[in-house]
Amino acid sequence: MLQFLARRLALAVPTLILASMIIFALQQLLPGDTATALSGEERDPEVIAFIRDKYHLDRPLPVRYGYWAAGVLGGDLGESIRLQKSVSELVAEKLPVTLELACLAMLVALAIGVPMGILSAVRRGTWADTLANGVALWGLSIPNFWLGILMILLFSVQLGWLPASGYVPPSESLWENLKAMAMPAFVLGNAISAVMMRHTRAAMLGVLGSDYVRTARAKGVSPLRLVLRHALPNAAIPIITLGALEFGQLLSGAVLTEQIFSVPGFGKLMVDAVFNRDFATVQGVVICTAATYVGLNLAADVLAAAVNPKLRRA
Amino acid sequence: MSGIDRDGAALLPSPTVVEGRRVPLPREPGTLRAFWRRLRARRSAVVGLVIVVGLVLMAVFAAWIAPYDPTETDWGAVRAAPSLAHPFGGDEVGRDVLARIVYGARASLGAGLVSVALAVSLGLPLGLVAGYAGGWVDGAIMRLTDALLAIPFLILAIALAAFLGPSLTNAMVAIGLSATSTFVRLTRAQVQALAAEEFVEAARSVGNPPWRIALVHILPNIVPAILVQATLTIAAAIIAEASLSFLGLGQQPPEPSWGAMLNVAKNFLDQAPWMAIWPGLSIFLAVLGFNLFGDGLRDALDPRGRT
Amino acid sequence: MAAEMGGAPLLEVRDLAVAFDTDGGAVHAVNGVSYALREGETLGIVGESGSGKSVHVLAMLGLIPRPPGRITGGQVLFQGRDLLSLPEKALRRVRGGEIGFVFQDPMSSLNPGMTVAAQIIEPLRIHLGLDRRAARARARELLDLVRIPNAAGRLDQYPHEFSGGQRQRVMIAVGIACRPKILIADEATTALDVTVQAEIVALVQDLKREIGMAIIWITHDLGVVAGISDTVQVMYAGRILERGPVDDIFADPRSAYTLGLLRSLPDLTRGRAGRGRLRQIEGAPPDMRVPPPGDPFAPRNAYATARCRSEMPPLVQAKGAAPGHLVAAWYDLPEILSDEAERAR
Amino acid sequence: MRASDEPIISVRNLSKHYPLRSWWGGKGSVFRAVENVSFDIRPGETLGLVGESGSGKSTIGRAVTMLNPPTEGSVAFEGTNLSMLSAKAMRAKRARIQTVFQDPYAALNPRMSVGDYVSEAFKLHRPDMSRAERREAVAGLFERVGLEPRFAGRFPHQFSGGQRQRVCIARAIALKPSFIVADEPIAALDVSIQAQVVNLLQDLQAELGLSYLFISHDLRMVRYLCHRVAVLWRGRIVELAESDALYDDPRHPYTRRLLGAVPVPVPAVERARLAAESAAPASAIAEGGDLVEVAPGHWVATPPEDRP
Repeated sequence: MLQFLARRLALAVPTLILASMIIFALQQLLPGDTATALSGEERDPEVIAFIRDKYHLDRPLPVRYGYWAAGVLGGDLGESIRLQKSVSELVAEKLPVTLELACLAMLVALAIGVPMGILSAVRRGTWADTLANGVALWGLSIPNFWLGILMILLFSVQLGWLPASGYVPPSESLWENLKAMAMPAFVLGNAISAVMMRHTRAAMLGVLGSDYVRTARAKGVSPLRLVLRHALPNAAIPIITLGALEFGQLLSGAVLTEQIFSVPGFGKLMVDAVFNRDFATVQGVVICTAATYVGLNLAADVLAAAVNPKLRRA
Repeated sequence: MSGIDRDGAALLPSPTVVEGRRVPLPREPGTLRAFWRRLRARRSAVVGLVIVVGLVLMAVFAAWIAPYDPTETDWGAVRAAPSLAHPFGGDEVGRDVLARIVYGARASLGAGLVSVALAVSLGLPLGLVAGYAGGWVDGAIMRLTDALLAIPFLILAIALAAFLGPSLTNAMVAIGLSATSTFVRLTRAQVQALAAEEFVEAARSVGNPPWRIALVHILPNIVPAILVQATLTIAAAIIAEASLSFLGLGQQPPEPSWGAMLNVAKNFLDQAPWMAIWPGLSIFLAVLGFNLFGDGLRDALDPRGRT
Repeated sequence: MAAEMGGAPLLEVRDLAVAFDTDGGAVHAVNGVSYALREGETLGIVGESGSGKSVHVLAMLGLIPRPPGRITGGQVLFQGRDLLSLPEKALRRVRGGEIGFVFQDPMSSLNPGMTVAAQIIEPLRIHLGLDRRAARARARELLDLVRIPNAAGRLDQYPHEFSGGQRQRVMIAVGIACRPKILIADEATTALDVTVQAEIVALVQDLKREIGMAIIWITHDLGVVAGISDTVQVMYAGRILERGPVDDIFADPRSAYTLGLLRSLPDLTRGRAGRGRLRQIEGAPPDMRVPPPGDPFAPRNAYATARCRSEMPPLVQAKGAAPGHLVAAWYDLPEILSDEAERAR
Repeated sequence: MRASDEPIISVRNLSKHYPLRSWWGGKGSVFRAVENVSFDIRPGETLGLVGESGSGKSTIGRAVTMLNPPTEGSVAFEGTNLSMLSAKAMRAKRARIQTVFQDPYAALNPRMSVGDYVSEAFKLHRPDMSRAERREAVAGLFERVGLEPRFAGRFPHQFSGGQRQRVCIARAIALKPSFIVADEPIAALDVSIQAQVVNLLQDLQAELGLSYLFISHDLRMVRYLCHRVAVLWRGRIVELAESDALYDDPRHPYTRRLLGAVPVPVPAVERARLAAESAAPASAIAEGGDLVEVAPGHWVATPPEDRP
């Protein structure tokens, strides 16, 4: 188990380093003089000089990356010229909001996707299976920003039950917070739930068709116990590892969802930064997203290892 | 693997088995006609194919189908409700929504096809090399795709669009690059699975050089999986293009794009909801079509897969 | 079919038929199989893949996936009750309680996520209603019984910590946990090495003596069947072609298929000098989507008559053979063979 | 020594080790799949290689043909040391050394017609042949292995297991090789088909003067088919002899146990054999020891202290 985790960790480090290189290299895509481009709307020569100095633009690329990476490791993600704030501060401010949204959405996805997947696998070929597959197809095909708009149309404009936008920190009022997060979390969780349903269904079908499930049936095990005790724990491993890959989808989707519902999170920060040509912030957000994604995947690996007796004992 | 009788093993344990080894089944990978028959037998796949073909025709013949020029403004039709003259209504500056939907298909399908073509043409060779060569080449390619995968799809696309500047072309490039790692990984996994198969070893045993094994023995066997993944990725790419356009990072006004139409529409939800309904429905249909077709394709190409 | 050799049969299969629906049409895996099993009898069922030997026993206990599997006819009477019309709940009480199973592949037949103890305890709690403690104690005894050294220390281990042969011993412990009336061993030694196979077969023989259960031993290996069976039944293409007391089947086979199988086996004790070609059976087993109209073996049978190709012969007492030696053949094999011998002379 | 006694293939001190990865992915200890194996095969001879799963018998087959080259040791084929050949020269050599694999379901490319599959051998090694010549040659080969030539355009899934193995054999003999490794060629086949394939292999040997390395766990078939037999146990040869000598007078305890475990299809004999068999796991056999010639041509692994 420890060995397994050590190996996973050893793989995560070069991944993050390479990802940071890619993100850093994005700067090179900017047309014209990098410092001028980085300054965004500002044309103040002083600012441009500051940027040139800050990013060591007079030095060769690998050296620049070195300075930048050292800064990132020390928690310095650069300065938002536009907002006159350090990017780390901005991220620290917005990250919790996005994480809350992502966690709630994942809960929604699990709560819908996993039971539906189990049901459709156990009742394969019946109307329940057809229905679950239909729901999953709908979830996969509906763009979540459109779903968000439709929900606002229904629940805010028509019915007036839920706020169309805004965010209330849970410290202020947990109830208002949840009310504000309900629609975004559902919209975001909807697409993931479809994927979770498909993964669950496939994993369960695989396990239900296995020899050891046949052995259990030959022992006279009841259908409920068969599913809960024999099939699900073994299906859990692929569900967890494949589900973890959906964190990326979750973080991608958060950008859109936050935009629609004006949730002041990571995604909103990034999109605003893009329009303000606030490139340091864009880079900072992307690298934090990558780190979050890798971290979440690592956590899922731990969970999967804990479920797997072959690894638990090793 | 000692003389295992396949009776029990083949007929029983899972749905896959019935197609298993012993019972001769019409798995005819060699004949297109058989594939077409299996595809047609799946109603949802046919529905998907009809939607896809319909949309492609609409995009190609947009000029003949659209009742108006998609960028022509008409002050009398500003946020006009659907009527005979404007069946889908008018938008915020009085352009015909139907015309924009018809022309918008070009941006959506174009982005879907071009970005996936880019992703496949980059990912397939890289995956083949990684899977077949192994060693440090494989390691390097895999770490690179890991790194790309660590940056979520849309986030990477947004970042690329930000640094490249917003345009439909850049959005396509961004989506294509973000989708590349999927194809590298899929190809590599398929190649590795096949390389362990006895027929690849048999190919070596008769004296096939490596390039011939990769191209003649492995490639044709992974084409189906790539095709299926490509179809499903087109669906995802259409959503991605719409997302970027929705955020203002894709197709630039006044050129029509479904995502951009939704972006504007969300400001007029209470006054002109139809502005939001039609483009959203179009995206939904296009994505649904490719998803249905892709699922059907998978089932028809590999009967051992899902039912 | 009437019970053979006196005594009410423990299990009676009547005209069982099973089909699988596939894209290419229905595969008729079992086509009217009838036989009886006495208490304490060991029945060896021999056949190759597609013969229906495994499918039919799985089908009678509701263990084939449905769909695509389908029981298309017949009855299976176990102690007077028809298993095929029993509600699922009642059938569950039979499975693992009164009828135990051992499957082919010990690598995949045990749940990788449960300890060995948990898997042995399960049938004890379900069928015998033992409490956790008693069940655990019994599980330990069972591991001893199947000769796993240091049983107490291995109870809480997972299957991947056991070797293939040991796993099959665990499977057997599960199969006999509730002292079943019948133990069905479905290719139980096929995946094992020959030396391990010998141990497992000997173990089952010992357990049979101890528990007194009937055994249905399904295999493609005529050698294994020769040693452990009281009765041998040869299946082909979903039908029984021949059935009878073990010594009689081997000494006086009446089906051309049985004869062909026996003849095609080289002799382990015979030297290489003067050996000719192996006497092979020509052709290949039929496509079960379109089984041949008559005797399914007829297309491969040099002795087949026109009637064999058009009409399935019934399974009846073979002329001049031991009582209970049944064969499904329109031709008379001893007569053909003696003619052959005459001509050769 | 007569020319025909010159071995066609000569394997010396062949070992195959696999590195076991330690937890951080670096090199750790090695798994010794095959250790110090030597044998010769003469022209027209069949050497049987028997052993249980994990004994390393398939590893040897793949090492001898350089499909998975040995870690140590040499393989001399028709006087050439194969381990010294370049990849290109080895590919050319493959015209002379062929393999028939275990699973005819997996050994055929599912998307290549069986005719193309067989004809590939000519494409690779006989660039001088025209398409028509190749087609004709394939038809001849099909006929030779008992398949109808008109089946050449069909795909593997349209054939039964036995027919597929015939296709594999047709390809193996296409280039008139002198040596064929048959790696469990009948293990995946139905009982009623096995004899067909063994007979075919035997006919081809007589006709083409082939040498075989016949890898199998079917001890009955090995005695029937093989001139000499090597018994493999835990990666080493423990006994090697003329097949009659080995079966009638096995010397190594493992060989005895192996032969004693084979069920006999004669009820009275088999019952007696079973009665003597113990249900408990068998006791350990001492490992190691070099091969010692205990009778002419009969080699047995003997630990130094047991040697006479």
